[in-house]
Amino acid sequence: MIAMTAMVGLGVALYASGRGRDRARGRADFWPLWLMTLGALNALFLSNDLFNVYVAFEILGLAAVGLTALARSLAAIRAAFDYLVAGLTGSLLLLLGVALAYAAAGRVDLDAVAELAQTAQGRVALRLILSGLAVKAALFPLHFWMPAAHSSAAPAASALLSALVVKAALYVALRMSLEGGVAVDPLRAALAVAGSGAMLWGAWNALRAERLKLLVAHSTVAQVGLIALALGVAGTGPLWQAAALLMLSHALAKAAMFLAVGRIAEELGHDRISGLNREELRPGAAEFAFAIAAISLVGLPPTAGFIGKWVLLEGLIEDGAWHWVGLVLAGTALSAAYLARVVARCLRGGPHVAPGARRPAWRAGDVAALGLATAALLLGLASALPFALLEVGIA
Amino acid sequence: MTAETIYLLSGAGLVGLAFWRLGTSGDVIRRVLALNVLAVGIAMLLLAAAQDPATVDPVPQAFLLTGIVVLVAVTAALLALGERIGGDCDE
Amino acid sequence: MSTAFDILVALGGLACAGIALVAGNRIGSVAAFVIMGFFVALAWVRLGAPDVALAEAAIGAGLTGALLLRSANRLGPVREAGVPIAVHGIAACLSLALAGGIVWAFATGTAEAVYPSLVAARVGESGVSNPVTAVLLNFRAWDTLLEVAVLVVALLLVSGLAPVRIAPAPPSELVLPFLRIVVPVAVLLAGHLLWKGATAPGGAFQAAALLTGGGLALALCGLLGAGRRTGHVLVLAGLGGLALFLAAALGAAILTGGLLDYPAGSAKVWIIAIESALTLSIAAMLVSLFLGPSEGVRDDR
Amino acid sequence: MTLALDLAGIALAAAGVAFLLLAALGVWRLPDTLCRLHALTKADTAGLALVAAGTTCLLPSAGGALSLVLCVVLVAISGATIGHLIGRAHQE
Repeated sequence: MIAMTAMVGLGVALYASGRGRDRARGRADFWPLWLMTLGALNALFLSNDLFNVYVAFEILGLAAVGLTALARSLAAIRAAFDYLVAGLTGSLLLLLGVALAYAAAGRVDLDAVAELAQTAQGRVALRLILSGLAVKAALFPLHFWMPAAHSSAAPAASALLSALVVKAALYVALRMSLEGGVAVDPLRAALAVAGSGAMLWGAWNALRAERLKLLVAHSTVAQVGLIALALGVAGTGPLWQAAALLMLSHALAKAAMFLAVGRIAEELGHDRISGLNREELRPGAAEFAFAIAAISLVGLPPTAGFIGKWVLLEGLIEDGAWHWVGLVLAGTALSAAYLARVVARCLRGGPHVAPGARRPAWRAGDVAALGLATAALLLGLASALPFALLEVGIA
Repeated sequence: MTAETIYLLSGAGLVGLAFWRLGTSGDVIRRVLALNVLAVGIAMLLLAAAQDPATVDPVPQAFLLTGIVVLVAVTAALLALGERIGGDCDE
Repeated sequence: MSTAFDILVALGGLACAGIALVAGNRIGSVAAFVIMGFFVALAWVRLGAPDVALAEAAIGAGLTGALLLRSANRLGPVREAGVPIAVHGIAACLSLALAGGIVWAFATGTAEAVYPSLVAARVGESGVSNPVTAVLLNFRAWDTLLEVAVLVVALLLVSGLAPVRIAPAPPSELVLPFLRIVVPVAVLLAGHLLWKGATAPGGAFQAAALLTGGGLALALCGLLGAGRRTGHVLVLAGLGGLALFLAAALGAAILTGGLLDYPAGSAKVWIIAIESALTLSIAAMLVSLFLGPSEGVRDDR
Repeated sequence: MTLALDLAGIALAAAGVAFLLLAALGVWRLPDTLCRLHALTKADTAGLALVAAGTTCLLPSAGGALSLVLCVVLVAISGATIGHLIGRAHQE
């Protein structure tokens, strides 16, 4: 219901991007997996029952692992195995929580969450479910599997994984937090603490990353942390809308970023950050898309990332929660720093570029990346729309 | 001691064993085994919780049937991946 | 007396799980896992869940065991870097704490389940009298639909990886007569279980497990052609089940306005039709999951 | 009559269990594969058949007896085949 419409729109956008990339590679296996991923996501967003969520996660997890393994290199398969083990552990934790929820409340639909929060057993169940979700969303102490999986997959696959699959778990967490009411506050606090840890740790690793894809993957850890923090401090107040908006904008921007990185790597033949400013190649559309996505992730004014952060900060300042404000700002500064490493090298011009430099040709991948990045930008300009949708969702 | 309590304890024991193995082993088959044992333990807990002297609740049983088939599918996928990386999943 | 039996079964299951997880010998640990499956199935019969027990014995222990044996053979002996004792200790403490917490939470959480009365009230309308089948294919058919989708995704993943196919051994003189008896009996029993599932323990999953067993026996003896045709037929059968289930869901939605909400009165026909298709398709998918992709799939790449 | 049936049932089942225990002991103690196979296949099939017969005496019903007979026949057939296969694999 809630973010559904927007997410489907995103899926369609990814469709175009995927098609562009895959015609180039000629991989038939991508399509069914892609379809299954989107199908599972839709099932997940629509379900109102914890066991449905478990089965949908299982489809999603397998499809995501299939996408990771598509790259076929040993590193990718190793990452896929670790991913599947982590994902299955997460699902089983979730299932354990569901079983306990059944024992404590006698039913397993999402409406039972409020009832669960009343009893100690129910809170244990919620804790188990949340830790399962945290594994799936790669939240800070449990993110170990994620950078490898996301950075060794093919670009179209990582775009799907990072933009959508990770969000699925966050979405369920959001639903539970909304259903749970005031009684789940300690859990929210834990979420916020883990989120801030993730933000700093992911940003630190992204600052040190040698390869572009790894940087983007670590940046996902950091951004997931930011969203979890927003979820954690939001409670049932209006702030949760900021978290939802951050989710959407991150989905768009991160998909754009991974696709752009894929295109850059295709043109350059590598994705080492230190080798980005080669002289014989002019910056192309992909670099431009990367820059826009970066702006949205950092949260500069016209983008949805900015609106999300702004609403979040405003709410936090009103509540006088200065330590959270500081953390969010620190995270923002760090993300600006690590993204600037890339953007500064991407958008060079003038004397650095040799006069006879080749201009990269336009490909469908560029269009997709640029389109998604623009969508992230437009989402910020027209942010009244998602807020209106979110209002409908709550009603 | 009723049957429920006994199987509750044994289910919890299975879950504990599985988590311990999962945390300490890097071997493909051991990990897969641990995950399967974990699922069996959870199933045991769920069934023991569904146990009620008067009636037997069919809904958890249906969950478990679904869960068993899902698990065998995931196990097949895990093993196919594991065979490709050739045994040890530690670096 | 029965308490002693319960304790024995529970301890047996735990002991086998322990052996399966620590044994250095691969075959031994898989064997222990399979035996654990049978202990667990016994336990579930004791807990009043014969449907699940059947499925666990056939799929959880049998088929998973076969899969594990296959991989154990291919992977060779356990290779494992020793983990420091401290890690073992920490993991053990955490696991113990978790298990303790679970025991406490489950033992004290005694909410009245809301489902039995709901199911009991409506099992008459569902078209079948076995409540488990009613839940699986009528009240919560959505879960079952998603589950078949899980199988399809797993099949996609496995066939994309193109693992080594099993090279069947040439059947010896005693094996052929054995198969001539066992495979037809398996098919017959599968049909029986499928039909009986409407009123008694049994149903599509258990029947599919039996068919899978028969199919694996044939395939391992090289009698189920390893060629591209059979592979395609199996995959098509697998996808066909999902397609039919989806078509049924949509058809029911058109007829009654609710997804998987069968028309009143004819629910049993719908359920039996879906179950039969599911039996064939699940069996086909499980066999293909075990055997790996057909040659045709590999040629495409 | 019932008493006699019960007694016969218990005796048969006990004999069956004894056979099964012997089979297990054989697998555990005997030195090589062929010897173990020898202990396992015969004692196992006989043990199961005896236990099934005992059960039929204790809980007489036509349908139950039929399923048990089917069960024993299937185990006997597969036991023989598996024994044969293991033996062959051992010789190669």
